[in-house]
Amino acid sequence: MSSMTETTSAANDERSRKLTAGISEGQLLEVSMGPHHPSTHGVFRMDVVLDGERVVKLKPVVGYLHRNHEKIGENNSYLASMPYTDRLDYLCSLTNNWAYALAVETLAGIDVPERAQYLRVITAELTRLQNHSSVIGFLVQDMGASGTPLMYAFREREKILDLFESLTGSRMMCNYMRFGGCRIDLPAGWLDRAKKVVAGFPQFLDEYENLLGTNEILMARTQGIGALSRELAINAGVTGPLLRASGVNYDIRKVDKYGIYDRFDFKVPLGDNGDVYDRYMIRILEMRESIKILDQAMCDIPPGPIMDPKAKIRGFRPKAGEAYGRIEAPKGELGFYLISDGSGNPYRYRVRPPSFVNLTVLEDMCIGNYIADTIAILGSIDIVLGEVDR
Amino acid sequence: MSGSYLTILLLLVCAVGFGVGPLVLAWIWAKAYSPEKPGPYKNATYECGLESKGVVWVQFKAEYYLYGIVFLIFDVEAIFLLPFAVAFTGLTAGACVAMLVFLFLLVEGLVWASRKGVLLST
Amino acid sequence: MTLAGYLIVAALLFAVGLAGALTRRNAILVLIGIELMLNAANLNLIAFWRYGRSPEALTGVLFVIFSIGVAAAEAAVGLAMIIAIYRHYKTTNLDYIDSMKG
Amino acid sequence: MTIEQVQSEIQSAIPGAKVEIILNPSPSAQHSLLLDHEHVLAVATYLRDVSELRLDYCSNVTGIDWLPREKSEKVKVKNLVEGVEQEVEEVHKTVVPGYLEVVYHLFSVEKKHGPVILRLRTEDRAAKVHLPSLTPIWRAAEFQEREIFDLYGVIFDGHPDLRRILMWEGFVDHPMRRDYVEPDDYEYEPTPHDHVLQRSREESGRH
Amino acid sequence: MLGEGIVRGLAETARNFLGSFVSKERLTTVQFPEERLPQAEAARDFPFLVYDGEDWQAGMRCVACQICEKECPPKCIFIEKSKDKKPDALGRAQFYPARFDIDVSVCMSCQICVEVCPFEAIKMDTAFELSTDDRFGGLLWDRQKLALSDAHYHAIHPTDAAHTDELLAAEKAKAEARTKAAVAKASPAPMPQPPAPAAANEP
Amino acid sequence: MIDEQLKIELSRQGIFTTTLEELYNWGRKNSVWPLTFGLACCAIEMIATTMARYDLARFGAEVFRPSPRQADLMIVSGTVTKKMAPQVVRLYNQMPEPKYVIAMGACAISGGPFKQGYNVLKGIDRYVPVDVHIPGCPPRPEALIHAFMTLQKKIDGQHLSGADRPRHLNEALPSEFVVPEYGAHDLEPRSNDLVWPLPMSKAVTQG
Amino acid sequence: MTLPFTIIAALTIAGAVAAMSLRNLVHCVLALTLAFAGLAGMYLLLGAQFVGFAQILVYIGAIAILTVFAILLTRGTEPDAFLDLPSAWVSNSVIVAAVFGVLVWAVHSSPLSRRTLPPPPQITVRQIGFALMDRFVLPLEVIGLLLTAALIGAVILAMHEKQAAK
Amino acid sequence: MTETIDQIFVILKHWLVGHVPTAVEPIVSELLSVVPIILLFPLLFALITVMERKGLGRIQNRYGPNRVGPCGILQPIADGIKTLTKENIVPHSADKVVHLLAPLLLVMATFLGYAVLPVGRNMVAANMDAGVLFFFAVGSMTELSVFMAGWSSRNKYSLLGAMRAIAQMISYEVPLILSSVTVIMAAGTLSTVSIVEQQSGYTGIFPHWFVFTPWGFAGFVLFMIAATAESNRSPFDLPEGESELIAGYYTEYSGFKFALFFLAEYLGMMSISGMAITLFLGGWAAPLSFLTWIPSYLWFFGKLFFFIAGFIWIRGTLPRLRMDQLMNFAWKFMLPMALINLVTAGVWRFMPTGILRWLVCSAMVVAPYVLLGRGFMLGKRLEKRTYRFAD
Ligand code: SF4
Ligand code: SF4
Ligand code: SF4
Repeated sequence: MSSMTETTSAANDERSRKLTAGISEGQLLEVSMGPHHPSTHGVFRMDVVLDGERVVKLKPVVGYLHRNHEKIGENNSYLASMPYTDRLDYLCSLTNNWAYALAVETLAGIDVPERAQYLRVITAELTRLQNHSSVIGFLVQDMGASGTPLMYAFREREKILDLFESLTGSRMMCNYMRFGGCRIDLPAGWLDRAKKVVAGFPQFLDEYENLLGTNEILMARTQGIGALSRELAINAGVTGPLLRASGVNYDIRKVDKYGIYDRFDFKVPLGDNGDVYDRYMIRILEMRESIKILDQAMCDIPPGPIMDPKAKIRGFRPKAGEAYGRIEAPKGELGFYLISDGSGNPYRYRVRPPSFVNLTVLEDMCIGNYIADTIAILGSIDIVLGEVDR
Repeated sequence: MSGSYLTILLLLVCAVGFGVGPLVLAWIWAKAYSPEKPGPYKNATYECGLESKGVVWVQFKAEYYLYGIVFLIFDVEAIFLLPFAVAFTGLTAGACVAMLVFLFLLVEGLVWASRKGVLLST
Repeated sequence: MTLAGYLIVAALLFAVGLAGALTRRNAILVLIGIELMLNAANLNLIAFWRYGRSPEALTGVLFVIFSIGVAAAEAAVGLAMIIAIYRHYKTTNLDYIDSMKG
Repeated sequence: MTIEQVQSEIQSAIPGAKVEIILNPSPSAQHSLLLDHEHVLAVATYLRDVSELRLDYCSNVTGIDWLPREKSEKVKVKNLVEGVEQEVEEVHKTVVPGYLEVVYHLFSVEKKHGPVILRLRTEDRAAKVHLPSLTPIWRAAEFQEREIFDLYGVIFDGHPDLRRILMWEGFVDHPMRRDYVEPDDYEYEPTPHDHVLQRSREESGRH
Repeated sequence: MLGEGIVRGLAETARNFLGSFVSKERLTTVQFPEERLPQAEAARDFPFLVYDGEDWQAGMRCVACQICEKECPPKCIFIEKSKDKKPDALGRAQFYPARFDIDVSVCMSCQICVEVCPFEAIKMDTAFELSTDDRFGGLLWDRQKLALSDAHYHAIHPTDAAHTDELLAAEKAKAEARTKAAVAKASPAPMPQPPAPAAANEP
Repeated sequence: MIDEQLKIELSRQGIFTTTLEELYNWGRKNSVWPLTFGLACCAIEMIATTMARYDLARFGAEVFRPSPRQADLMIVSGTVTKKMAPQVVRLYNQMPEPKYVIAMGACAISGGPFKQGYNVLKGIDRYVPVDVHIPGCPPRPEALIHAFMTLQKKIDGQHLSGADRPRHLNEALPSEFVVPEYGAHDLEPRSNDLVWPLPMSKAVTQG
Repeated sequence: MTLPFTIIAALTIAGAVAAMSLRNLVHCVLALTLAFAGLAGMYLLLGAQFVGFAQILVYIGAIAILTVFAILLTRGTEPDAFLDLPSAWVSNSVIVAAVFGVLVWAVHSSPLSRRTLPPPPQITVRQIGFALMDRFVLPLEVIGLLLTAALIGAVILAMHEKQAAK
Repeated sequence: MTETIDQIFVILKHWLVGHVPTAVEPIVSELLSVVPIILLFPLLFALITVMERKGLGRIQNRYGPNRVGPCGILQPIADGIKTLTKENIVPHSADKVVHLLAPLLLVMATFLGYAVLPVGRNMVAANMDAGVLFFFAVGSMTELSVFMAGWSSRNKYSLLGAMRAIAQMISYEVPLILSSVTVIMAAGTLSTVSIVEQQSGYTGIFPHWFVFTPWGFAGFVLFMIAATAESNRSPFDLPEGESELIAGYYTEYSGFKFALFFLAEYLGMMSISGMAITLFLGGWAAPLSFLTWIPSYLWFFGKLFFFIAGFIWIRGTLPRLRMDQLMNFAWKFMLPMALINLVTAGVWRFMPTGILRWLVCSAMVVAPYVLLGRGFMLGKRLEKRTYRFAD
């Protein structure tokens, strides 16, 4: 069928061939961008073939941060993997925690108390805020702004990290959730501080939109660049803001209604063009929606226990079986697939990383564009190598 | 008039001196204290931490060359334009029209090139 | 300094340019040689203007300005031609081009 | 749609396709379908485009290494009857050789449901590790199948670009296999673990 | 109109530039070595061993049960159980770690050791100025370096410490009650059982 | 030899050398330009260190240079995998002397939490000399600043001449190290003996 | 006036010779710019300031750059062989020597060449401008036409076939 | 008195020259006008780097360097010492001679431009009849040195960077020259000194700066945009765009050679700002007639300071353009605007003074701007978008 050929990577090779047709070998410049490159977000590498400034071929090379997360997970107990999940997508440790906890809870049939659910929502949405703000900061940084947007983004991020630290003890590696709840309850005054931070966030978003939203350079650099079609996006398993920027209404918070997301009133922003600008704007709009969720969650949070009394910390041995649990992480669908053989360690511990799968379409989006666009496109995919390579 | 050439000459010498001086100083420092230690890894070409592969001497994209041509033509145009501009205050309207025609000719060439789509990709 | 000095320099330049244009086989270098010869002519023009009867007439200067213009046009077209030829024959060596043609 | 319905639907749509239900005894109750190699492409295309399910989105692709074992875990893959683990163990399934398994988690973006889980198995763990690639059906599998090839050594026929992805070219092992022994080097770290310390003492005695 | 967005951006940066001279909001730098932010109470960096009283050896709460060693995800704790026993805070004779090392160059500050320790013996410290040029001497902490007083614990995590004290007091009360009961039963007082760790389900 | 003479001359003028040394060290320590080089989670904290809240720029160190040719300091911030190690070493080699290395975070020092992984290098100091280690996972931005000041102190204590002069002033000591190559199972060589003598004896005697 | 002249003349000739004899084409162009700069210096010595600067602007700023582009475009950086036929060498040398001889002879025999420097004329750019827009208007337009033609011609020539097809 | 202060350096120079033997008098005299340039502007460069780092810091809500010396003022000295003592690495495969010559040529070319900048009344190193042309001629030499740097390094990024740099510089050189032609048309001279003098008069208290005419203002804006591109400053810093090309054409430069590139970039920025001041902002002339008592050189440097601050401000705000956009902008926007502006300047001269002239000329500048700008945005379909929301 026609859509099939269109979406395989063989089609990319075909496109490359077309672009290079009639160009002698010597005219093409092979450059490898990365693994040490200022804007590949870590140790990512793109083997690029250039015709002048235009990319005619691009092969992503990953694995420079392959830290054997899954192997370690299979050698460790269920609990011991929790802190490792922090280090998957190291910008969003709390959503990683949640996804893992969700998978284990599905596997073992553990319930989560009400208050813990709220805590999870609050921390996860804060994580989303902090991730999206830094991502758009990085994106604009990659497009050559000398740090200012990133600095503003990190200024806000620090405020959220402060909240994380006073709740979980660590700025980045929160290790907060447990099977059946959360590790600790909110410290005194935390909610008020969080409310203040969240209340101040729209102001930052406005500032950001003033700074860049209508900036002609930014628009010229992003609009119409790296457009991803709806069909390809779905077929390639793209998830998260990337998918929604291509106009697909698929948000796992809405689809699976995991946790207590069905209680909140929020909307899913959708783009029509699927280009870098849409991804940028979708993230900003998602932050605004997250703020709505946070406002509701922080008002409604009930008192109560934060751990399921049945849940065990030590010596946790779920029944044999398997489970796939997934959540809408800031970068897309983050899933954990666990197989238990009844022992204390999972038999198979698998992470379904959103940024890894989202990378599949990098080549499709980049071929034929300029080298500078690849940087913007890569930035707009929002990859974190800890998750890509695991 | 030759005075200003002397200045320029002196400036040239000083400027070169300004560049060379520190380099010599750095060289002396390296000799005296901090020996240069070249090596096969260190002096290899940098390429994102990988070994550089493929040819560097690629034949370059013709696009830039086209810009080069247009630039050359307009540079020459500037050479004609400048005397005109200097004399402008004393010129008649006819001379100005002549210059306009001259400009128009060139602009037409440019417009043609850009129409052709070779010069400016959109 | 007499006019002869300038003229001899110009003659030398011309000779060097000619020698280059004749001996080098790379089309670009041949073009450079021609460019040098043109410049030698320019130098002559300026020198004659300066040592001439009526420098105020500016004829020499204007001639040189025009000559620069012409040289620019020549360079642009010449180099473009070389590139076009290169595209076709994958070389800029005139010998090869010669032999290929005929 | 229950898993049985999916099974029967596939079987009626694609004659000859062998679809086996693998039950999942855990509370998650995510059961899966084991497919045969010949018909898997047809089944996958059917699931994606034709069936009621419209499973247009392949989320997760992963490999599993099942060592040749005689332990009771076999139950959920071998036994079709729930909750009779003990009996199986008694049957002494030692003859069952190990195999590599690839699992696909499918969802539908259009209909917003899922997961439907497909499984494919290789014949053994050494030579016959070929499986048909589903990348032509779901592009999402491209990198994940490469990863499985890299880490487990499953060879996907029909994959457009089957190279190692995480480890370097020239690496020969498949480190996620359960019998992989990694090069012994962190042992010499100055971490004070007992056996490490023992090794260290020996080492330093020698030096 | 072309340039509008650029001008708006420029205005925004100008606002921040000028604001940095008047408002703390727009000059968020904390000049670290001199100024410090107050550390969050929950902050954690590396574990330490709590001891009661003055003498770190005598007051060490750890009984070398080695649960933390086993649960530590990156396996960076190393414990050698003592051959003999010493009385703990409750006066019961307990083993103690003859050797308790943490390789902080491996520790991932995950706090799992703290969570699993049934004896409230290991807690998280907040010190972070630990950079050193000594790889082996500086980053392999032995029990002496790890031992910090209960007072220190109270100083850095007051709420937590109070909570811990409550737990310990309850424990102690229970133990005393048990002893009393034992005395009341007038049976020959055996060695008091160590309190059953919370993780009784541990294999 | 000109430099020999020069050195004798200089040693005669002791004061001159001292001031020169002070000036040299002062200049070096206040202008440490790091290489734009992030590996993993720690890199985020490194970035945070340069951001408004912590502002590494106060020390004149915000000039992150993307090219190793212009950098003085390599902050190894994150997990060095075996796949990445050759690149790291190559980058280090390509930096001009004097160059410094800060191993930021558990991973860079020893492999940290991922030390059990088959693809994780157990500490970058196996291949390149490290000046300052910061434990932590990740170390707080303040800790990085502290490490930075530790490095400054270290620079301040270095002497221009004499036997204890630092490596980059000593002709006999190398300034580039072997770049490991990808082997079939592991990197080859597994460590660089020039900077990584077996540390066992030390660890053992310590206990 | 003699010393600067000698130096500049030497530089110019050296640059020209280097430009014609170096193997690496890029080096040739760099040497050529030296020759151009020397020529500009001579124009200045001769009091033609405007021409001198125009020489720099056009020759060094544009023509040299264009040549370099052309070299990179044609991968001409590989060392270039001289003509290898000895007979051609001989004939070429004879031609060059003859031309040079004739020129020098002409210079020597002409009484003009012994003329010494007249007092410097006070020419300004303004005068050039007036002259240009007055007596030389027609050549100006012709040059304009020529340049336009060159622009179009060069663009057509340098255009890639693929681009042309567009 | 004010006259004396204004001319203090000139007097000082004459006084000094009077004390040397007549034989060397011209040399010394010229030296005295050259050496200050060589010393002063590098010093300014040092100051500007601190200013830039601190200014950027403030824009970004932080302090910037403030520990080395009082308020971090000694930071550039430390950097200087560091770069001076840093090892010099030349890649094996590099063309060593050209590699060395490139930064030297670059620094030389940027310094030469200062010869014609009048930094104060009677304070110009060389007053030449073709001063402006000289400035552009030397400016065009930088392209060659950039090429030399990129080509000789044998590094892909360097070569790409150099290509970009040259393409960018040649593209913007045309509007740069064309936009200054308007001033030359009005002033009727190429001599920088005369251009400034023409602007030093006042109507009432307002100065006769060319920027205060429609064509002058447009020319000024165009000139500054082109100047930003010529000096490779953000948002036109593609040649060294570190997010794409590492460090562009100087990727392979280390030690002081690298510092020379840095120096040249800032020197270029200052000299081209100085030219903008000279052409459009009345050079050393005071902005209001009653401020003439302040020495002229202070005015010049004051204006220079504002230009530099502007550069920093822009750098702190804008992302970078893409190569093709940059070229398109130069040829499709800048060049037409500059040409139209040229015509406007002509019309200005041939129209009688009065409000009508103002209106017509303003319209002649603004209308094309709006049209071209709109065409630009529409052609690329750039717009602020609205988004759908799903429940
Ligand atoms: S904090 Fe975590 S890593 Fe560190 S010692 Fe405790 S359990 Fe181990
Ligand atoms: S768990 Fe607690 S008591 Fe047991 S060894 Fe660890 S620190 Fe000591
Ligand atoms: S030390 Fe911790 S935070 Fe740093 S890279 Fe390693 S795992 Fe990530």
